[in-house]
Amino acid sequence: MVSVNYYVALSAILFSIGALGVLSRRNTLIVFMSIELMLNAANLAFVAYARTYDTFSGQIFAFFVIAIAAAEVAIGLALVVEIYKSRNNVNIDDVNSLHG
Amino acid sequence: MHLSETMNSGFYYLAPLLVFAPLVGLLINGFFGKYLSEKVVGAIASLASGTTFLVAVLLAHSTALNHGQVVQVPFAAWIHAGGLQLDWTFRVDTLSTTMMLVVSGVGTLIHIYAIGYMHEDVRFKHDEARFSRFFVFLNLFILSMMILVSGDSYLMLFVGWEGVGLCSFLLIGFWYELDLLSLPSWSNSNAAKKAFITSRIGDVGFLIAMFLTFWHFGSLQFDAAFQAAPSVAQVSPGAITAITLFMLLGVAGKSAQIPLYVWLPDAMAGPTPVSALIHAATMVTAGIYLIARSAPVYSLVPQAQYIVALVGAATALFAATIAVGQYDIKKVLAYSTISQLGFMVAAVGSGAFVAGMFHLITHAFFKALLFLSAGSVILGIERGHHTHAHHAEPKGKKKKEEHAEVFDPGDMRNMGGLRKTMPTTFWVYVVGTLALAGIVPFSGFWSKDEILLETSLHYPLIYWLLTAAAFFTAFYMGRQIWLVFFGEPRSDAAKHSQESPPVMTIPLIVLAALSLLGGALNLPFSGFHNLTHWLSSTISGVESLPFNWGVAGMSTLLAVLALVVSWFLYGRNPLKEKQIDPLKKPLGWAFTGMENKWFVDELYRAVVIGPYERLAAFLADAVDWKFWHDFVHDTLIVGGFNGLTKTLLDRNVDQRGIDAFFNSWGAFAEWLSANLRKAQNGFIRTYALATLLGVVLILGYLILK
Amino acid sequence: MTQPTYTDFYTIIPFLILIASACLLLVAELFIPKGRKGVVAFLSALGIAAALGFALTQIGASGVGFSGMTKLDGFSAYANILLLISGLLSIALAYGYIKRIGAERGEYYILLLFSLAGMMLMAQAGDLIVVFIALELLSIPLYVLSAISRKAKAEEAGIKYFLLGAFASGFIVYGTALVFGATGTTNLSAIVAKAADGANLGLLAIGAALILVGLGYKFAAVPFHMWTPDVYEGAPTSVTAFMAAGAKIAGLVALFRVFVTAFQPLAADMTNVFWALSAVTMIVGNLIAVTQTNVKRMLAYSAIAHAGYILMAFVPYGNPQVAATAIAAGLFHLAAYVIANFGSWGVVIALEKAEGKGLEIADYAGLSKKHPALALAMTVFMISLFGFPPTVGMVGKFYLFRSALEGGFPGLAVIGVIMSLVSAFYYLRIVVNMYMKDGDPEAEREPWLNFTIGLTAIATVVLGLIPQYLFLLAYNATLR
Amino acid sequence: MEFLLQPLTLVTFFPLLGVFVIAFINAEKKDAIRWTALITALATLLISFWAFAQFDKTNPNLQLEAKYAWIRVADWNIYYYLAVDGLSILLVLLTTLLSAISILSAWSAVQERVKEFMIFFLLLEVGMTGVFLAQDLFLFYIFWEFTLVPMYFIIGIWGGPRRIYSALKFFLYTMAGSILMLLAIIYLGVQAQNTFNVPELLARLPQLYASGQISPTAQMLLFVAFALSFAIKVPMWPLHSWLPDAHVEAPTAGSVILAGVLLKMGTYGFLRFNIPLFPNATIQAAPWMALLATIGILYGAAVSYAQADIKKLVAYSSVSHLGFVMLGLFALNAEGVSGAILQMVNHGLSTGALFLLIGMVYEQTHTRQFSDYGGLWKAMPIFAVMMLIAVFSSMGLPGLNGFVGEFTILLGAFGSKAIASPWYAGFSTLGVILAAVYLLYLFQKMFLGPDGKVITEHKLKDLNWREIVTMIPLVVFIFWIGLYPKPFFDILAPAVEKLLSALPL
Repeated sequence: MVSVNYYVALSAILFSIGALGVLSRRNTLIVFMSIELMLNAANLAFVAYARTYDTFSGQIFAFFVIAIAAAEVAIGLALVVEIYKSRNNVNIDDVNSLHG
Repeated sequence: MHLSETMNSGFYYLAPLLVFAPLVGLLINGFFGKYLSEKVVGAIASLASGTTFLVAVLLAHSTALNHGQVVQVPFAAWIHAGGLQLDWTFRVDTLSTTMMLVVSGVGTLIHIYAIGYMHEDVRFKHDEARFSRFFVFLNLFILSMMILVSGDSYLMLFVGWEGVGLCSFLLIGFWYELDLLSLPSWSNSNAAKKAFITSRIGDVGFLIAMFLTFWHFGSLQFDAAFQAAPSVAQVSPGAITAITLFMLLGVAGKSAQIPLYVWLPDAMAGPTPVSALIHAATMVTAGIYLIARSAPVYSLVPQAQYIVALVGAATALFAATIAVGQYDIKKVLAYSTISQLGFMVAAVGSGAFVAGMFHLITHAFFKALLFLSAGSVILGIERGHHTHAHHAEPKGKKKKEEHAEVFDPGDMRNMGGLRKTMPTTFWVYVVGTLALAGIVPFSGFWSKDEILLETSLHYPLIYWLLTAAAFFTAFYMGRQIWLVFFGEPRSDAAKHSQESPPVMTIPLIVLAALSLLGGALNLPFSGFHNLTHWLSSTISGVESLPFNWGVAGMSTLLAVLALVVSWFLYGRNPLKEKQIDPLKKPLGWAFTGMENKWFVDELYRAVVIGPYERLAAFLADAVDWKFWHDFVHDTLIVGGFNGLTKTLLDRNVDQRGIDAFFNSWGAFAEWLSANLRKAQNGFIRTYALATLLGVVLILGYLILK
Repeated sequence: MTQPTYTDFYTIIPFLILIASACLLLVAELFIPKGRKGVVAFLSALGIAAALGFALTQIGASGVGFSGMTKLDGFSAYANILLLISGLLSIALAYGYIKRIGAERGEYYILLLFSLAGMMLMAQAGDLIVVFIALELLSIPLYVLSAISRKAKAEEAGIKYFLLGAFASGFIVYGTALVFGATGTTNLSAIVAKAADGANLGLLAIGAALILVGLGYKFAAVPFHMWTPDVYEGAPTSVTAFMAAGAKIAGLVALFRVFVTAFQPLAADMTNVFWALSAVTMIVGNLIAVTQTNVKRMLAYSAIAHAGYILMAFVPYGNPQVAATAIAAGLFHLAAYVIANFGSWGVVIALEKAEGKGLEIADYAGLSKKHPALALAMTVFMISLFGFPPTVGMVGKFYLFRSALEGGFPGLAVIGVIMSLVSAFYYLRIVVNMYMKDGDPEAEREPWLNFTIGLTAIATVVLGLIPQYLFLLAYNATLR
Repeated sequence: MEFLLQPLTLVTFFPLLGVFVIAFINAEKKDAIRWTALITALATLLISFWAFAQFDKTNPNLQLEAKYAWIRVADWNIYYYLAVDGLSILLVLLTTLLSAISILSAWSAVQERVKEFMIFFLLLEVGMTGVFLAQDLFLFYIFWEFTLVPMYFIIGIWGGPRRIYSALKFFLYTMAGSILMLLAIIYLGVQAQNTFNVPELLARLPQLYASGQISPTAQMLLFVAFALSFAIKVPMWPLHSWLPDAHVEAPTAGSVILAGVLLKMGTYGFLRFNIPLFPNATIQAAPWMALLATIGILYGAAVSYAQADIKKLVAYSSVSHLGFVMLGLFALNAEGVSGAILQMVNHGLSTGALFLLIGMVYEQTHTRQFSDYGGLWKAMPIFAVMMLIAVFSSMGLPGLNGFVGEFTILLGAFGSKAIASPWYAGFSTLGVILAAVYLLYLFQKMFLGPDGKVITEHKLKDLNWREIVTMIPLVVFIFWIGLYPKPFFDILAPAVEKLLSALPL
């Protein structure tokens, strides 16, 4: 059986990739995806730990996360569409009229 | 206590009237003076002062009946704080009643004189509304002086002490908008200020002396303090020396001794009755009274006494030399006053308390006489100037800019020959001069002789200094007589001068009589030592010396010699108009020094006043405003703060700023920011970066701790 | 697993009422004609009032519901009451304002109800799962609300808030995963038990830290605060007011709940973290606020600073002797902050004109002459936020400093007082403009708005003079 | 709830009634507002007399207590606790008196926004009275800070050209000091088993000091924290930088209250809190405080002299005068402390009078530069006499109030065991000269000498009846305290003795 540590390490790497993705990508959609990646990294960790502890709660959490992520995406895409309608692009660096 | 019995047997219960009579007078004149005629105002004020004199007489009478016993008349509670328990209590003893009599007696005469003097003075100076104010101040002065002499504690004495200082200030600055002394603007008000501040320097000495007295003797009440003094002297003689010397500083301030005498000549800016009353007869002698009062303390420290005597003697000689070189009639008298005060201080310093007091009394008579006569002279000149100028220039004597030269009615060089136009004044002036010069049998002779005699027994140096001063005294008085009354008039004003009205001349005559006969108070022949006997119940251990022909002969000889010399110089060939003083040539630079008061004022200005003004300006402008206010507050605190917030804000907004911020976080952050820069990051990502940075820091701490 | 009983539901009755009203209104809203959407506001308010009524009855009650998923105790009661009052005030502020800016939609109030429900659930969470769900329930409607006026700035605010919020959610989720990994449970009470029983404390600490990051984002602690000024500025002001109060309460009460209940064993380390967080938050918030010229941004930074102050009380949470007072102080000051917050945003709304004019501090010049009551109220709020007598803000700060000192953190308290001093600059700047400069400001006069401003102003002063009952409530609200 | 009707509560909060009434008067009806404010202030003054009538002069303890458990939750004990003793009763009377006088002085000087002015003024009175009466540190702090707010507005709205800067500076300086005091208060309360009640603290602290729970260092730090707050208020050198700004810019009534009462709050704080609460630290600090006081006396006097602005001169003179008060306080003997308390009152009267008078002439001339003045005596004789009294009172002329205070202070400090050196008092005595220097300069430049610009350019009127009435109470007290201070000392004496007997000297 593969040690849980490998899963956790993988999830940590995925999480980091996601986090750095948020920092480095300019396309709003890709930023979304990076965030999804972070959430899914967490899910991976949850599932892995759930197996270690032999409980369901980890998996349940993962389901909740998936469901909520979907809701978030729905809202997020709506916002992106609004932004696109008004600015004709989805570059988050252009969303900077508010500052200071 | 025996007090109540004694009080019943005399007029002691009247003691508070000493203060309240002038108070009533000044209140009436202060509030209603402008509705009253000049005569009424003057009468009220004189009446107030006269009442005081009457009370003083009654008190003296009671004291005499009680064989000089000290009586304290409590009036009201005063300061009760911790160990300091002082009350308003009047002290009636021989010393204080002596002073009361002198002050209120001379004071009343001067009040009467001033009715006449001020009547004209306010008209010459074009402000008749000020007449009543003058008498308010004059009554206030009598009031303060009475507190001074009747106080039963150092502190009460000090109240009067400063109170007379206030009156002095107000009266010197009476013609505050004019410049009666010299040309510079503000000179009268400057003189007033100078008088007050200089005395205040002395007052600091007095205050410190009082602190020392309180903490060493346990009380500021005279009896309690004197009782404690001998035992303290055993334990800490230094403290007593310090008390006496600090007190001397106070005396120097009030009685115009070296080094604080400089205010008195300037004080002549006040109306002449003021000069007579305050700056000759009474206030300035307060210092002598103080030392006489503190005799039990001074007697404990001979070294300090010697210093006192030395200061007095030095002042006597120094001021006398200056008097020789003065042209203003009042200034001569002012320096003469300083000199005579020096005599008194030297006397009380030498332990000759009675001699000092004696001279104080006679001096009050003849110096008041001289000043009032001088005032009469000045008014006479003013009258002459007025009648003369009335035809020449119809209006505006005061408007300086219209006159190239202001006429100075007090300048002796403008006088001459006045004995013809002002005979009464002339004769009383002569009496005063002879008394001051110390010619037998005028009062000054007896008192001065007693001082010289006492000092000759103890301190030869002091004796010689005083003798020299006595010579100069006679000389400058002779010079004055010749310059003012003899020769030909040196100005139109002098030519048209007129004698003063009786309201002025009668007090002069009274004073002249006193100057002539005042010596009878304490003739140095056995059976006649009246004053000594009288004061001995207050000042213990005073001795009455027999007459000494040697000392008396010496001083008389010198005085006569001086008068003769002055005649040679000024009487034989009277001064002409615009002629230089004949002394100038033979004395050279010395006379220049005398003329210019030995440059002491200039010295003080250079050494004390100037530096203080510069220091104050430096502290105010550079230290307080530029440093504390502008630099520390505005620049450092406010500016630094603004800079900090701006920087923080910039970094929040400005991308390069935030990069720079990260740069300082080490290699990792550098790498991070470099990559971020490469990626052309925008704001949202900056925010995310910040979040991540927080995460990294927190996790870093938790992991690496 | 047992079937849920009435007791389970009782614990979250106010929450349920809100959800139910929201769902009903969602349907009912369809039948309300455009232009009369104000009715929805009243209905929502009615729902909140009902919930508030129940919440008030729950003072003193305690219980655990759904196998420890939800909790009812004094703490949750306090938070619920505070949140529900915030909800009412938010509706009162929004009622006229969103009409004015042309954003009047029925959804506005419904979203607000949902968000409010989420906030309340945060306070009642007994399990990290509930924390996460509640967090999202409160956040997602807020993302929408931020952008609801569909103006460029509002959209920008919405997307910023959303992206960064989701980013932060990621941390919470991952942190929860690690906590789960360390202890095998997500139940708060169980975590403590496991932690004492040989769990991987290092992992637990990292998990806790990540959760802190997520929550810190919600209540705007530095350095997770950067969205705050932009979103506060861009969002419609009524939303900002709601967000500034509700999200901050929710984030902080969740923090209190989670850390005091679950992460007590980590207190030694976390205390230092909180120390630094509190200090940095106070410093940065106050310093940057000084140079703001826009009132909304200034208030945003002020809100950040206040998160720092409240965190200060929380620093000694691990010290059992102090924890109770510490949390009480935090809760008390939250109330103080919320009241002044609504009042001040109310004044901002009153002065805000179409097209975002009237939001500069300079626009407040001369207010005291034109609208003395408004200026006076704003002064009261500024003074309260500043922590000056005779307002409730002063009492609150006093408690906060006391807790920091009692917990043994004088250094932090000193930073706190110094930063209070700094805050005088920007709070007083508004006062200076209102009273000491001349200008011609115009203010909207809407009855509900005026009512809100007046009510909060009076409450600010009255609670400052008679803080006894509020403090009793806060004190009983502590987690024990 | 009976505490609401007790005299001290009424004294403190009665002005609120006036505020309430004024709030409902139309802002245009200026005279109605003025009269309401004046009547309120006078009524408060009467109430304070009524309270004073019930005050037992022989009792050294706190009296007329109005006590109510204000905040009582678990380990919190905060009292609404007002009480008065010999240390504070005079200051309360001074406050109510000066408030009424200031309102009268603002009659014609304040024409803009009269309603707000009077409201702020009455609020200020509430705060000031409260400061002198509060016996619970928390309550004290509330009043202490609260006074800043109305004063801030009074300077900021009705002040001179740099009013906003000055108001902010005033606010921040005072605040900067008091925040540290806040921390010290809390620390003290927490250490002393959660009480902020001063008598209780005094009962518990000795034990805490003895047991070492509050170490000597901690005691010193607490002392410093309190002292900093009070020293800024006093202001002691070198923390005085806010004072000239605030004074110069404040309207007349504001200056009067600022000098007359607000500064006293600082010295009163030392007296009421620093000395009894931290006895050992007090004794340790006494020479240092004396040093600062001495520097302040001389520095303030020197700086005053070099001012070109009349008001600024008087402002700096406060630095000097309050140096005397501080010197007296830290003499820690009956003479010094009694003198210092009396001098607080004296300074309020004489500097208050100076500011009032300057304000009166400023109303006509609109200049405060010495160079514009000169020869005013002739044009305004009554004014001149009033100014003369004020100037000499300030200078400490015997027979007027200033002397009694200064003398006892210097006397006390000279022989003080705590200061342990006569040099401080000795040098401070030089301040007497310097005071004469700058005050006579003031008098001379305004009233003496040739006619100044203000006379040639304005048609100056002498004081009117209202202005004379404003001045009369001050003049009466100036003479009364100067000539017959015994009643005042009698009020102080028992409380001062009690205060000092607790010190380990």
